Amino acid sequence: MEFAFSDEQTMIAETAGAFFAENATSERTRKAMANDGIDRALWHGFCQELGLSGIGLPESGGGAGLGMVELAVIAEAAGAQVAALPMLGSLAQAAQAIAAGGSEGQQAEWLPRLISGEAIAGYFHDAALQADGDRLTGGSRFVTHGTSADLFVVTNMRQVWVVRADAPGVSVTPQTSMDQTRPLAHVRLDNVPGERLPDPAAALAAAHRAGFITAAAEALGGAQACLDRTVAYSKERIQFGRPIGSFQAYKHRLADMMVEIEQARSAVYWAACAIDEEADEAAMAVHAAKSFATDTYFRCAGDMIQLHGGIGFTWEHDAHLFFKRARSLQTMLGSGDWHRERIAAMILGEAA
Amino acid sequence: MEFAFSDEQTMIAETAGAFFAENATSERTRKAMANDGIDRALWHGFCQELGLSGIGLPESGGGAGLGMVELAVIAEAAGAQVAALPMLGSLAQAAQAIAAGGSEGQQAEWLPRLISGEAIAGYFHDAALQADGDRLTGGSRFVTHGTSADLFVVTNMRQVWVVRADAPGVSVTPQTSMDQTRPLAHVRLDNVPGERLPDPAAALAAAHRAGFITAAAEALGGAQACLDRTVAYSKERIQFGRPIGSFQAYKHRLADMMVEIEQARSAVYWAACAIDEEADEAAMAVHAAKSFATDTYFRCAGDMIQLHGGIGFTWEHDAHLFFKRARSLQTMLGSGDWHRERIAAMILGEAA
Amino acid sequence: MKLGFSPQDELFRQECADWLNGQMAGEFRDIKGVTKLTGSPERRKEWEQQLAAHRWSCIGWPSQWGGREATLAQQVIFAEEYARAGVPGRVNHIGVELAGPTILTFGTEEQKQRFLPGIAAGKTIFCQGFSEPNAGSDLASVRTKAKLEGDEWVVNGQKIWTSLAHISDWIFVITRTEEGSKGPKGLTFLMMPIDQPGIEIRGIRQINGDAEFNETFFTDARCSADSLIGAVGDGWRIAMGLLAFERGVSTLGQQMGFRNELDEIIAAAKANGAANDPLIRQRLAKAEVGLRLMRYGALRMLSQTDHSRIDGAALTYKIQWASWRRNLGELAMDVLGQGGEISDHAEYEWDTLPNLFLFSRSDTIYGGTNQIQRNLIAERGLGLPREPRGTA
Amino acid sequence: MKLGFSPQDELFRQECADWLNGQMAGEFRDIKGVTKLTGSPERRKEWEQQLAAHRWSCIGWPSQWGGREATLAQQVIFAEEYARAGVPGRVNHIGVELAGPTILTFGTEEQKQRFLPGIAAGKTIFCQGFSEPNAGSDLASVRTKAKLEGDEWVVNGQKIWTSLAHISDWIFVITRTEEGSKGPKGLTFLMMPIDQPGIEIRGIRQINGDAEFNETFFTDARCSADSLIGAVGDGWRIAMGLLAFERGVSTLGQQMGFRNELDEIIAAAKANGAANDPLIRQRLAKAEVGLRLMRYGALRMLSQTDHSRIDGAALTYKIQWASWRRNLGELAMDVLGQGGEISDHAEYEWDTLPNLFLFSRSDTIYGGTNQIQRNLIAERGLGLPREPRGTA
Repeated sequence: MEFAFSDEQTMIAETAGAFFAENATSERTRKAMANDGIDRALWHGFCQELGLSGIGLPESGGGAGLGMVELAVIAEAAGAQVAALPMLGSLAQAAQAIAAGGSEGQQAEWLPRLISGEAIAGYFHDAALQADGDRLTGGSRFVTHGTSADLFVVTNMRQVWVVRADAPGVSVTPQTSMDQTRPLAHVRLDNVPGERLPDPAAALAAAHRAGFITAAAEALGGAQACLDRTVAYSKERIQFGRPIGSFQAYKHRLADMMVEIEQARSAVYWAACAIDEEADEAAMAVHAAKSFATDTYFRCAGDMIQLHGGIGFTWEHDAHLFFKRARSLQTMLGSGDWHRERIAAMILGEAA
Repeated sequence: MEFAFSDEQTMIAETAGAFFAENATSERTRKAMANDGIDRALWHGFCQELGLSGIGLPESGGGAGLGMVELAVIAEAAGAQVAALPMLGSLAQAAQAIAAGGSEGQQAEWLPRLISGEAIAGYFHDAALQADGDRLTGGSRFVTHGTSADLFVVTNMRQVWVVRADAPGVSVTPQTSMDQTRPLAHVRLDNVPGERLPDPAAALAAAHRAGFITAAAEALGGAQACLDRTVAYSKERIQFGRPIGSFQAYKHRLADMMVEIEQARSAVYWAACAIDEEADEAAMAVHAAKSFATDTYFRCAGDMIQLHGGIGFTWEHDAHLFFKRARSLQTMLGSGDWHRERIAAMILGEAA
Repeated sequence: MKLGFSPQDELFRQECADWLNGQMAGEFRDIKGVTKLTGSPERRKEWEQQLAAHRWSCIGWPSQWGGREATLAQQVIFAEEYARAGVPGRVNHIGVELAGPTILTFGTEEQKQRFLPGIAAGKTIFCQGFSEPNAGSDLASVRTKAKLEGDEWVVNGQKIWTSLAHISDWIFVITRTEEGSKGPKGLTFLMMPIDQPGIEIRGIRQINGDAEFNETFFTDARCSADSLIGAVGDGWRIAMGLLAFERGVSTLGQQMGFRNELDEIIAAAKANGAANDPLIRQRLAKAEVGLRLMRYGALRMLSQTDHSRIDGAALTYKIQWASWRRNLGELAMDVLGQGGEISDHAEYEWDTLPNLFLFSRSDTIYGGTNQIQRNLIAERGLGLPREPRGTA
Repeated sequence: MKLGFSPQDELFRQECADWLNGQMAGEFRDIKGVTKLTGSPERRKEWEQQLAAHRWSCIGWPSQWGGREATLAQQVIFAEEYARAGVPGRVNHIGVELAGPTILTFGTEEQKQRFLPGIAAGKTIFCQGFSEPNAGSDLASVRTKAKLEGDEWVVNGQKIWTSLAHISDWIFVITRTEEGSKGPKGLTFLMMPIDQPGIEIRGIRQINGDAEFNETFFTDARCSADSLIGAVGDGWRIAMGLLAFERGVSTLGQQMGFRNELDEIIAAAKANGAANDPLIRQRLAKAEVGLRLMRYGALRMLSQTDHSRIDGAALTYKIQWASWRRNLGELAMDVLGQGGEISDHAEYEWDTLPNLFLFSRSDTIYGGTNQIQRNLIAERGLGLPREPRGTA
């Protein structure tokens, strides 16, 4: 029992932190926002130069092994810079699903390309998806980075398929999205051939847990960045002849942010660690992490705007990037209320 | 349209305020707490010397006429001192029910005695009450000032009866109650003769609306007292070489209390006025007033303890009297969630 | 205490509603339901003039200046019917509600004649130059300078958050006229024409993609010597007087806009089933109650005999509505679900509810942040010690 | 990063559980489940001695002084099993968790020999004399005076909130030993025997009707000259060191008490149907999550290599648990409904959940109010400017 980073984990955190701080600059992110929400050079650097994209994926598929803790470390660093990357959909959801539930052939075909960043995958579920054999009709309005995807991992929550984006009957419409760093696309499938994964239960479990962990860890990184940037601003900004950080009400609000963030940190690494150790409480922990960390992020991003005053709600300032990312993380993959309802059912001993 | 006190209303407020401030002292209230939760001298003064007990009750029954606004004014003043009086059960609930739904004979028999304070009534509902003709079997654990009652007004939410406390089959057990200024009794009826009120719908409506208004107004007065006393303390108490009221976080918390209290004030008088004017929105307003004002009171009483520091949670200090009264007001007559659910049904246009 | 309206008032309500609905069904139907302050500016200037042509532009003003000397009840009614009819907000809000009353109260006869007819007629659109980049919440640290040169004031400096400056004709500005003065002393309140070479306006794009606010730069900008309200050095007093007008009847009109927003949320919740969620129901009820309490709070303020008196309760109004509306924005998004994060527009533009969510983050900041409001409430409303100014 | 326990640890867990459950089913079954700190004081002193007799009294201490030099994991396990078995809280908590470690860290060899065996044996019960009536949250403004007279310290003044002083044997006190000194300078940390004519203890009745806290009056109270820890004038440093021990393993035991409280609420909600209310379900889930995060937060703190380092995260712990528990009290009452406001006892005494509701109002106050905690977090954790002291 040792709830602290190992040396290797610390090293990964430092590497990823430095990489994103240096490269995922506001200027580059804004450029990506004006296009498809992906900073290609960043994605290339992340996947190929640093090779961080394979973390949490099996070495047999070209991954780096390791687990959810290391994945969380990376997502936290990316989130701190609101990096414009398809990490969530392509790696945490699609690649995890294929790695856990795909055949050897499917893994060999897709994992190396997803890990190298050469291919990008979208992931979506459509509970009303019609499957005529493996020909699929349905779709989703909420496919992150969907316009950039080469393939989609699609599920009706019972089966899971891989669908090629260039297959006939696939149409992808970009949508004006509140969070432009991870735009949503409307993907429609009209009698499109899908390739079924042999172990859908494993695929879904892997995509869910890695999705929750990635969202939660990104939120943690984002929330901490909101606090750090606001603290820095509060020491510089003078109002009424004093640094605003000397006003007690301001200080206390920053303190409250920190109290929440430290809990979010415990939540994220508890959940990641519990998954890696296959502990029973992992089932509860992922719901706790997703809901707590994203709520914390939203609160901290809102506070960041408030505590910056007028400049905080301008387009020019980065606060709105955090704020919109926080909102989208809260909503996607189940609302906080939904996750807490799952937890309530567990502690009340009700059948899941 | 003029949403301010008339001269007469101002006069009543001043009279009642002065009366309670002078007489409903902490010392006297604590004495009453050690007995049945009624300061008899205060009750006598209130009913007989000031004659405030008839307000909101018809002149034909010995009341003073006037309406819910004036009743609220008085309840607010009593609440500000956590006065130990059976006003809620005996006047706002029982007497209102008899006045609105009783026969002329019942009114003549009971109202003058209730208004003079000579008799005290308890009020309770028991949805499972068994009525064999007018012989009643059932009870309630939550009868305010029940041990002091000479009669009970009892309802199963369809019919309403008057039951004499000395009738055979009535048993009343005092209970150790969190709020000792308005202790609860367990009243049991075992085949007890009741006297039915001829217009139960009118009786219930009157008891409910006056009960909600009284609870809300009491809460308003209590909340304001919590703020006033804490502001006074904050100007005297020195910590770290400064009056604690000079600390911005402390100031802001007091400001937040005031923001809530001013809304509670609007709620109470909106509801009271809407009832008096028989406005359609009265139906919503009473739920808003009861839930908002009692939530405000609880929050302010909690803040009062917190902002007094250590002394705030001692028995010796009055803060706990406010706190316990606030809690009991929140719970009785329907929780805040229950009242808000009624409001939701109204605004969503669902059948009541 | 009396909440109901008299039969005459109800007749007046009918008159307002008829006229406004007629306009919104007729000549001005193209602007019905526009909620963004920046939408259709030219048509909305025409609408200001249409209001004026029918003497609905400033009904609370004296008749001499184009008003109707409307009673409080009538002003309440007009504000309510205005919003109920789906009429967009007044682009000359600042002229009618702030500049006009300030000139009426503090201006000279000559100034009244010079400014009031244009404001009343909807031809002089005003904006407000109070905040500065380094004095967001701190009006007393204004640095924009004005100097009397001959028969003109010459102004240099910068204002920020000048809402609608880009479509306005005049701006009132707080300037520092006494060299070396500090804090609230040495300030002067000037009215300046915007269309001049010395004034440059740059839009500030906001979180919602829109640009209602501006930066306004003054470089040897000029106005005539008699454009000051009150005396030289009187600026702080005039500004404080003006801010008190913000808590006037216009708050009720603002609330009717909120009513429309909440109604849209309720409709969305019924349509998509969110109304069945007990958690959403609680929040809808809280929002409804909060809105009602704002209305009755405003009526309590306005029912005070002396309307100019800033009493404690009135101090609580800004933080109340701002916090309420910020929460409303969050509720709106939770009702809409993930679909609320998608816009049907090709550009980064948002319909009413998502826009409410984004824009409302500024409500708790502009016009005095929630933090400043709490200071005011504690210090002026509760008599607690003032925050010390620093010397940095 | 590793959360699981090793097989050896699990064996140790079994050993702890077996012994504790055996005690609670056997000789000490009469105190099983007592949650109030003031309940059955004599029996609980005997329980302290029973723990000591089986070397469970201070397992984290060096073996030389009666401990087991238990690893972090073992201490975590013992704390968890202790609470799980329904064993009441330690009446010598202050001795074992605060006084002992302080003496171990800052005391002389002679002092260790004088005090540690008694504490370890459960025979020397300690209480803490820090707060004063006029210095509730402001330790630096202590006024209680101590003067060396011959070979004795003579102490005059008053302490307050001395939890369990009425059943304690010793008290450690922060005193002002330098005449005219101010703030953290000139303070000295003394250990004093309570049973002497110069010390008078008066219980303070609390909101829940109970009296855990006391006022302690010192009138020429005495202790030997060698009863100071550290040097004269070193009191502030020692006190700060002591407070850091508060964030030790004992927090995990405290949390297991919280676990029992939450479990009782969950059981009540299932029994009375409150568990079907979606609003209650959300709050139960939040409480559960909050408790888990406290546990993992504590494990993060304890897993730092240098346990004495007060890092930022550790600063957040007090406000976190105190606020959580206050909310838990409100949840408990909302689950119980109006019935929670009635006690089965004839006197003003409350069962676990209503008592939790009442007593938890003090959690956010004693040991540093939430306001003080936020100052500490902002100033020490985030490096923001310190609140200025006044001169009043």
